[in-house]
Amino acid sequence: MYGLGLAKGLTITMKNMLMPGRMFTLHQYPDRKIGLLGLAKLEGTNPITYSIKRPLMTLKAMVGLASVEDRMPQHSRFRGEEFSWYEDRCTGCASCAKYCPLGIIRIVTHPSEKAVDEGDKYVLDVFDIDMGRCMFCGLCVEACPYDALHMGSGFEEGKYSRRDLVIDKQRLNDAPKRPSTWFRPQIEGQGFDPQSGDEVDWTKAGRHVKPSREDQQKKWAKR
Amino acid sequence: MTRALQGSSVASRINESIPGAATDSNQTDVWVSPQSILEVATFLNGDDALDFSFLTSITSIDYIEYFELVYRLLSMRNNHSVVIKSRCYGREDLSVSSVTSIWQGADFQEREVWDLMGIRFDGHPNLKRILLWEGFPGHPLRKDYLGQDGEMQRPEDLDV
Amino acid sequence: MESLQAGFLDFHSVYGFFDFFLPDGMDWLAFVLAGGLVSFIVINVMVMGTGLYTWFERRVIGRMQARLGPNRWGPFGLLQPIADVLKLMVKEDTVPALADRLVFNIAPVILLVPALLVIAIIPFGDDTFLGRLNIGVLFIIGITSVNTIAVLAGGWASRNKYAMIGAMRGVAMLVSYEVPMALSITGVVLIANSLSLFDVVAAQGVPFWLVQPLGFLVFMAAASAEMSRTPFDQIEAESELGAGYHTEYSGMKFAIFQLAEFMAPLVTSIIATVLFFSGTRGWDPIPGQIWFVLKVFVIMFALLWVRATWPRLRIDQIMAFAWKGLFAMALLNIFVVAVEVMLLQDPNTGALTTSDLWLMAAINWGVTVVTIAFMAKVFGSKQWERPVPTPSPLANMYAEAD
Amino acid sequence: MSEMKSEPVILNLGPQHPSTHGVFRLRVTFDGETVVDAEPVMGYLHRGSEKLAEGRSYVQIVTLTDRMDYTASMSNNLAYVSSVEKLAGIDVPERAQYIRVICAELQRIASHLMATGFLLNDLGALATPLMYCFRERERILDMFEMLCGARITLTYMRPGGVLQDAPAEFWPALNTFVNDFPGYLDEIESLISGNEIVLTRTRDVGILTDAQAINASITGPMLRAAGVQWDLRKANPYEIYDRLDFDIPIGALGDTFDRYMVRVLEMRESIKIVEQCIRDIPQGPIRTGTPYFIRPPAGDAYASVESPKGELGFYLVSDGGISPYRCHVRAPSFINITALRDMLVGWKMSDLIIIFGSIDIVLGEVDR
Repeated sequence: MYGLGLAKGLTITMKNMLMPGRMFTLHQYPDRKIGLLGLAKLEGTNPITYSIKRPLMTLKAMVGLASVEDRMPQHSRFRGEEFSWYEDRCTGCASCAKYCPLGIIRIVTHPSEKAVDEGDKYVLDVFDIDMGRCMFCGLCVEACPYDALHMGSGFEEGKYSRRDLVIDKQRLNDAPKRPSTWFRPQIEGQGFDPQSGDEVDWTKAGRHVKPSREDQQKKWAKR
Repeated sequence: MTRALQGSSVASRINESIPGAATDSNQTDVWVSPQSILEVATFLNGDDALDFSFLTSITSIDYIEYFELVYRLLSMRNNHSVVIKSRCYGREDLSVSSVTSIWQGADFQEREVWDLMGIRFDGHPNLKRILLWEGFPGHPLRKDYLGQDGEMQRPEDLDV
Repeated sequence: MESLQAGFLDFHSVYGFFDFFLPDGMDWLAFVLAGGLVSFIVINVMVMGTGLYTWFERRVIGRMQARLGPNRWGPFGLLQPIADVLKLMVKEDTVPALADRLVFNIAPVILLVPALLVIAIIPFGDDTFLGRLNIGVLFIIGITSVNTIAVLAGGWASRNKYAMIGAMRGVAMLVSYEVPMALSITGVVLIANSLSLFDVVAAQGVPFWLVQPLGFLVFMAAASAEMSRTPFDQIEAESELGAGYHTEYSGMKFAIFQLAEFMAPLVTSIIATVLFFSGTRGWDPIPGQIWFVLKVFVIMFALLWVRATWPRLRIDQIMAFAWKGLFAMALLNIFVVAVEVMLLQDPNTGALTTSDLWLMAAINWGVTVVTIAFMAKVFGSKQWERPVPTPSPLANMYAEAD
Repeated sequence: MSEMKSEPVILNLGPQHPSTHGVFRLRVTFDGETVVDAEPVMGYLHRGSEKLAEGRSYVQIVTLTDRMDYTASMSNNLAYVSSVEKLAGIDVPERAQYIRVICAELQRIASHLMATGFLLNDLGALATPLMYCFRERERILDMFEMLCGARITLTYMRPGGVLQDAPAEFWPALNTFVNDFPGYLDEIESLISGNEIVLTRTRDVGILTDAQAINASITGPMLRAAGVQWDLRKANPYEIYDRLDFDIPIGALGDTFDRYMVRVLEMRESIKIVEQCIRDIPQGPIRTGTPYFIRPPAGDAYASVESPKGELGFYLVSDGGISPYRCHVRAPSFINITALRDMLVGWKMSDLIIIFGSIDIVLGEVDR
């Protein structure tokens, strides 16, 4: 019957208006407006108990002004900004720079004079990553043979100047060490969540076990 | 499974109809002379057994001493395919005949080849640059094309 | 003062109030003051109402689209319209270099004024803002046609092809839909036996949408075309023309266009309430104004529900629908109603009793169903069944090597 | 009214226009509302991907393919890596093939959802169907995020397999999606498919016949809507498609409604494919050990897949080095607009928008 399709469409939109809890397309960020029911649920009580306990918050929730902080839900493999880089583990091999499709990683090293036998063959002078042109493909992380470089998990690193987007060695060192578990199954295996977990120490973040002095001597010194 | 026809058998079929058109062949590809492309295309499209009614793609490769045009043809009715290649020697004023009159699908692809590789197609109804603008210097996909001189600017050099 | 107690503030009582304080011979001043105050109230009420309506529409459509809608400013995002207006006010007001400046500047005003003027004569209570106008229906039909000029002026003055196309579509469409709209209102006038909106409300012992459903449907279709909302929003057609006739407008002038555009559903709902939903009539003890607002609300909701759901028709289909569909239906409605009124009305007073109206309602519902079924048959004559897809003989993807 | 003489108007639709799906320009000559002539102008998003590929290693090019058809990165990755595998003779483990097929089919659903939503937006439906489509697409993107940490530009596949195995939480999410999605699709369809306004607008509009479609090298849902049953997944099966059971839906008339309907039906078939893959997927490695810098032997290889837009093929020529000597992309969006002018002439302006929308092009792929 002509016109039935139109009516059917109207019922669909009405259904979505009346039962909106299914799934919203959008996520409120950085804070989420919340009603009384949601607040009570968050506290783990029923709304009545909650309203007796916290009348002011209840009032705010009733007029639609209450909000709670909320993060974008993201998977631990999320490839984000602020690389997690462990200087202790980096040998300055520049694999990352070589593998980067855009060539935005710049590494300058000089041979180390001391402690060659401990593995400190090269000292990093410069380690710049130009985040302004980075496309987060993660090939540098994939290339790193010593698991020194990890993708980060941040996503709100806006800057006012393009120059500020060039991350140097100091900033890489200071950045929070919350590595994404992308291409790092050993971190993923620990059940680490970059969003809520603690910072990961370099000793905890690697498959590469640092060889002992004896091992190294066995391997290299007698050659 | 799409069957890639034997290059040699297709070449002999072509040569039966248009003597001397197919110059060379291997397992999958047939080389034809650039002058005879339109005739070969007409034959391949019209032949009942071959029935190459579908032109998958046209592209070209710059081998420095010659350009190679690659026509990838498909018969949807018989589900077989063949690759026709053609070598154009020289670097300036290259031109081959357009196959737009046989396959409409060649229209944009020939324009793309002209735009990026600089091979003219005679008889094309609207041979203009397609991806770049009119007046763009050179044809970028050629191996001797040098882009804008100078290195890419790094942000620290920029005066932001 | 009495009329204020009776329900509403109208021009005469305001005038009386000023006249009481001013000395004799200053009538003109009282007149000016009263006029100024009444228009001030009307404009502000309507602008605030429109602001709230935009919030409501965006929230509801957001819900329907599994979005949230505006929710940041103020409780439940109620201050969002104010934020929007502030943003538009501080935007640069640009005029295209080749534009006809006078026409360009005046077009938004021409669009806004009719909507406000209509409000002046709507019976919100026992009286209107402007007093009892005995040709209210005629006034409405006349004044709402003015927006055609505004659309053409805005589109033509912009010197923009998109705006021009939008304006041309707009003129063709608005002029066409005036006809079924006026014809559908004629049915109301026939039953009410008066052009006064008060008499129309008073005559609605049974709401007229029940008495003449065909006329009501035609009116709603024509009205949604008049205010260019889906499925008839060819004037703007944002996926085709960008913004249609107001493509080149920015800043406050754009805001006025938007205001007029969003005021249109409000005004239409109010007119529909008066003409078809028995205005302020309702059941005691709830006052009439509340009933009025409720009815307006329901019609508004229906309009935006449709807007959220249906796509748009093509311009030639819209024109065909107006002239082949709505025009015929409106004429049929007038014919049926006229015959019924002639047979049923009291020959002396011309009044119809409630039982007469119920009888008419029964007949007209039958007529409506039959007509719509017939129309569907005619318009849906291209049967919706499609041929069964058969694979083309030109391809055989299962072909194997021979 | 043929007696009426009116002056034709030339209108530039685009490059900035709400319905050109990117930066595409159509120089249209209108006679009143009727299209007299139309000339597509493109290249606003030309980044020279083919030239860039000549200076990059085979793995690095994967990041370039992401950015061609950015609504269907997985399919692009798949097409490219199959081409490299053919060129270098790399085998792919079975589990990787299954994961690839799952990804490609999910991507097909996502891309078709987007095409459907935007087509309805072009019809003027105030974003409601678009929002419903995006709601479902979000879930697919969430699953991609689980797989590889990105949502649009995925860089997930590598020559010789996929980068990483799916995490444990991927499979329940995929199961839920596969179970729920047909219901959601029903909902979207009951909003759109039976709607008389949609039918009036799209039926018999912009007809492309089968012979013309084949002659103009058109592939994908457009070709199938014209009634030509041709799908590379059946005609020239790659990966594990020959083991799977699915149908190739076709249209009857080749009009705009058929192009919409074919996409909807294809989404249902994709769900069937994903279900079979979940059932059959074996354990095992997901990537053969390929060096980072692959050096294929000199020669050429062409591999194509059925991407959501049509036949997406990569033609690679190797000279034995670490980067291809020539990399040509047979971009379906680019070739599918060949017949655009023939489809548009004679229709009204509103039809122009929906015919163009129903072709479903992505400018990243048209301009490369």
